Amino acid sequence: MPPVPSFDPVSVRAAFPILAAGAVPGMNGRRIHYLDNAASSQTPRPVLDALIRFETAERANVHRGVHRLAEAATAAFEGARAKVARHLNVTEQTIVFTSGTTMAINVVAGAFGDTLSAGDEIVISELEHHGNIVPWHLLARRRGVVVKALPVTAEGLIETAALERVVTKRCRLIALAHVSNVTGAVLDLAPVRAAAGAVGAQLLLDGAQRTPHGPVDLPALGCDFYAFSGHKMFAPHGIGVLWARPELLEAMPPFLGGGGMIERVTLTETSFARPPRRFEAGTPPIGPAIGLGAAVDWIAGIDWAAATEHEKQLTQRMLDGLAAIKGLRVIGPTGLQGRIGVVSFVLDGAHPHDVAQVLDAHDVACRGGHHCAQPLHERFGVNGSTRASLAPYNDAEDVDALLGGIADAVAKLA
Amino acid sequence: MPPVPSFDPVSVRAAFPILAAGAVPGMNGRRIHYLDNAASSQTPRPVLDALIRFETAERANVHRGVHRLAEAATAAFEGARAKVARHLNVTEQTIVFTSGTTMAINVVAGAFGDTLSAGDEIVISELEHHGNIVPWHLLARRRGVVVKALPVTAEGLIETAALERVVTKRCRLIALAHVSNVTGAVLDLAPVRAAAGAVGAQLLLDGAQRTPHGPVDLPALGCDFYAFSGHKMFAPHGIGVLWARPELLEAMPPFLGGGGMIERVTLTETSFARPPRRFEAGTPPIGPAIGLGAAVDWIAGIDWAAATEHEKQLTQRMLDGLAAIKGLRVIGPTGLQGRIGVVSFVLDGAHPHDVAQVLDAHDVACRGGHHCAQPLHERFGVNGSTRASLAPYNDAEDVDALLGGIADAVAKLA
Amino acid sequence: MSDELYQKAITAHAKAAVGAGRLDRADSAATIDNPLCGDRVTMEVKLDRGRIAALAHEVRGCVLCRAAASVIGRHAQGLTRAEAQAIDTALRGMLGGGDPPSWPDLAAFRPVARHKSRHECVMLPFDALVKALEAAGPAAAGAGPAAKR
Amino acid sequence: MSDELYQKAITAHAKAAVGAGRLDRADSAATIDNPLCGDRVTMEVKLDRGRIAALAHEVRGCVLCRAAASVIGRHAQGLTRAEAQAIDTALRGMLGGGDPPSWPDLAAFRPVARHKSRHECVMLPFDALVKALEAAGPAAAGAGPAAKR
Ligand SMILES: Cc1ncc(COP(=O)(O)O)c(C=O)c1O
Ligand SMILES: Cc1ncc(COP(=O)(O)O)c(C=O)c1O
Repeated sequence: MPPVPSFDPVSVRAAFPILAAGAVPGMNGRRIHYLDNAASSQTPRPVLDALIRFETAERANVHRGVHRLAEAATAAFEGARAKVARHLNVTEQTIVFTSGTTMAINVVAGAFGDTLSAGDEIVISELEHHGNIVPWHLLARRRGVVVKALPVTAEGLIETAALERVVTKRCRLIALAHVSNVTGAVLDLAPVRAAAGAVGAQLLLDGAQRTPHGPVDLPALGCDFYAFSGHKMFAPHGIGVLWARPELLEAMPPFLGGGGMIERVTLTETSFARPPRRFEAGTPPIGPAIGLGAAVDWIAGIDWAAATEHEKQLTQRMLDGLAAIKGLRVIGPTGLQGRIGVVSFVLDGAHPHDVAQVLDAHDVACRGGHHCAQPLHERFGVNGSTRASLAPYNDAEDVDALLGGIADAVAKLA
Repeated sequence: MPPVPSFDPVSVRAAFPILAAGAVPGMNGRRIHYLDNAASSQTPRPVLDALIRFETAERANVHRGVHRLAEAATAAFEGARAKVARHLNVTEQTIVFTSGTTMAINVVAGAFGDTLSAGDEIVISELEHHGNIVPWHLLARRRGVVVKALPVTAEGLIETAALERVVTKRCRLIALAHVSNVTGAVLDLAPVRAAAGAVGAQLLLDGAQRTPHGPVDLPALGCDFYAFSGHKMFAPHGIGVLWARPELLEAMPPFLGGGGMIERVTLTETSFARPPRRFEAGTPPIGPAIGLGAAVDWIAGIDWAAATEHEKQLTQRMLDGLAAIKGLRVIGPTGLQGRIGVVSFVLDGAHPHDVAQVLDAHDVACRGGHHCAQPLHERFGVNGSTRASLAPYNDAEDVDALLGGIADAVAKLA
Repeated sequence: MSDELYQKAITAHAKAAVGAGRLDRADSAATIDNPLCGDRVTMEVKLDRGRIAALAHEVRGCVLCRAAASVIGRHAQGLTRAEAQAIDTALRGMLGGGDPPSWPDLAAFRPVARHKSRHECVMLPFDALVKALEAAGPAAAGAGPAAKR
Repeated sequence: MSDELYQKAITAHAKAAVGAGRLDRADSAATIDNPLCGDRVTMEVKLDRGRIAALAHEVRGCVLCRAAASVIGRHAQGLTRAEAQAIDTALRGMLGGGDPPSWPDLAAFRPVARHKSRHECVMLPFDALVKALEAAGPAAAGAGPAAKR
């Protein structure tokens, strides 16, 4: 049972071994200012403990085994599925474990995509992560479906006014980021849902950047598919989730083949298990899944009203500080409205990698580059940006270290 | 650097926390006799240490990041690739990290399969794991290729005499288990290689059951694709490897799309990175890969001549004990010739799950069922079998506990 | 430990195999597979005004599964669909840690509760029975008005 | 720590941008992308009997990349393909922990060795130069017999 929700950034940070002073080698006892959370978050002790417990007291392959370790491993693995389901307010049978967001979207492109015909349309947007672009390009090659993109406004928001024009009767799927990994902008869902409903298209949300910021009530979102990764939400790498409406899961053919997803195999044909198994071929990432279960428990133990307020304050501090720097431009929303604590910026005359490198010298971990969103950067006429992204363990010191580092970068580079 | 190879079963076992007396809850201080290694092996401390080090001192997403944690994570992740490459005597560029054997074979079915035409033939065998059957069935549905199977002899060996008949000019790929996960039989490679060579077919070996038993010299095998899983070779779950000849990797289109595998993405098209990246879409299973790197280091520290001799002695002890039990039949080779320490058997009138359950009461972990090899069990006219499989940490006590447990199962069930 | 699973009561039920075989002319039948282990149970029933008049089963399965089928063979006579469903639900409840159902023979399966991987072995025959009765349609819905629909 | 990366010498090279621009009529050219960061370098060369007579580069990249290109602009005059290849190899060696190549200006890049993710930033212009010289074919292979082939 998760504890009663509470929030205290200091004790939250204390749960993360890597954030302690001296944890990172070569830092001479200083602590790291980790602001690369949108790439991968850090991992709290309860997640590590669950991993270690699995490896040292419960380890076995899951399913089909009756000995005590197989029982324990299966209980822990299926228990993790149950935790994730509860966290999203859905049933266990609709939780498909994958290796990450990218794989989850590839499964949709392969399985749901298998039901599409040449000329059917898929609508994405200009701000998508490559993980929600390339699978559709590959599907377009394979099946002749057409991929269309919603434009992005100067403020970095998906131009929902364009929905009417872009979403036609041939549209079978709208696939959009719930939250942008570059701008932190949260999707304005209502018009998208309406547009999908109007033409009977399914709606896929890429939740990779949303799930690290608190529980998600999937039924309330009203989407058809939801994809996310464990490693961005305090869990190990190598685990992710595809959720889909039960009717869709039941109707879809499998994408990957192997053990565990079958009903019966002969030399000439295979019949398939029911969901979620049908979409989980081979031995699953058992330890990482158990880690994800522990991570959602940890998330459920946070008071997200307070954590969100904390994040907003830090975001404001960051935006204020950035606005004061000459030659710096924030990509995307510059206010607190409709965004989370992911902020990307470009600095006149300074390359994002150089900026990130100077920040590193200030013990600040930020990411510079295209963040797997080349079309969005092209939209803004830049090759890349520097991104700072927040998690509940960040504090004002982290933000101030960032701002101090940028001032130094301006002095050195611009 | 791995230490000088040595082998002492007692100190080997001491490296595995879960095998210590009292490690498994509810066992009142007794140790487990773990003989389910063919499903998943156990994990030694150096692998756990590498995992924990990553999570607590190096954790970040890999590639594209310049801050110190991204540098450390990338060095550890790419270092793991280098270790695996060295372990297999191949170059780093030919090591594709996947989530496991099943995914590795699905990647071949998707990528190499994309280059096949209707009527092209793929040859498997009757003893394959579902992970090397179902991907080909799915490919057959998608592209109209024909899947043919080599029969299995009464001794559980692939009938290489049938190669000439089954492998025709239309054959593009022969995909076989290097070692059977049911019988422990090692593939007789020479005639298979000759048959593939004669018609210009590629040769894929499913090495899932081979790699836990010592380093593999891939160039010496003379195959074109090789697939295996970390979790069966002392590494975490969620990581596996596809190796392929460089020319094949260069020629194949990608199977999965996402970040990391691209060269350039626009809204309308994607160009792809060179191998191995082209086949690694999205954030990879970083921690599990680092664990695999530590596992191959651990394996390299074992004196495999001695370990293999040890395994042979235990296998002989097991086979002798089983031969003495009335109504018990071993599936597959009953001698030491051309096999590893994986032994499956059926007990007249006793269901494999009941046998495994009684064994569990003797602290022996064995697997009962079809072991994801339904066609092979059908071949032998049974629904399932009970399987005992050895690792270097097993000893005579484990084997004797197994034999004692089987005697009890006979008394109770048969 | 799990030795108790194979206490005399259970193995005796499995050996007894009450009801094993096939019916000459069944009113309804159902087959259920357990895809995890390949086990399979077929249940056939003959009905008389919504109640089981005769029953036979074919089981390819473990001791637990065969014992459960035998218990059904012993007690199913006269059962309605609703009663069969109630037993099925109660048995699943017992495996989840609850009280045993009304048939005393089923208490022998209580130790299975601790072995989650074996729950389905016990449930398979019961689920097949319920499915067979459901497949019978209105004829099995009870002696009352439903039979007249 | 990595502050040393942006010591005066490096930023001065980047600002100097010796050789930045395009040639009127190049004998050979090559463009290399770093797919990881999207950076791109184009190198153009004019050759005279197998030696670089003129050179220009266009760089879309970071300070390290621009500084490296500028160092090339400063020293490449008269270089043969073999010499360019030797410098490229020696520079890669220095980043791997070895000694600096013969051009003293390149010692300023030594601190990059500790930052593996930045090695390609420095190498990109050198690799582009080698590629441009290779693309020139026999004309760039040296002043000797190769030029007559
Ligand atoms: C021979 C063989 N092939 C393939 C597999 C599939 O491996 P995984 O489930 O790790 O993908 C296994 C083990 O499960 C196996 O033993
Ligand atoms: C919005 C978004 N979508 C998809 C992905 C891909 O996730 P992964 O790399 O974990 O598969 C990411 C992160 O990398 C992301 O931020």
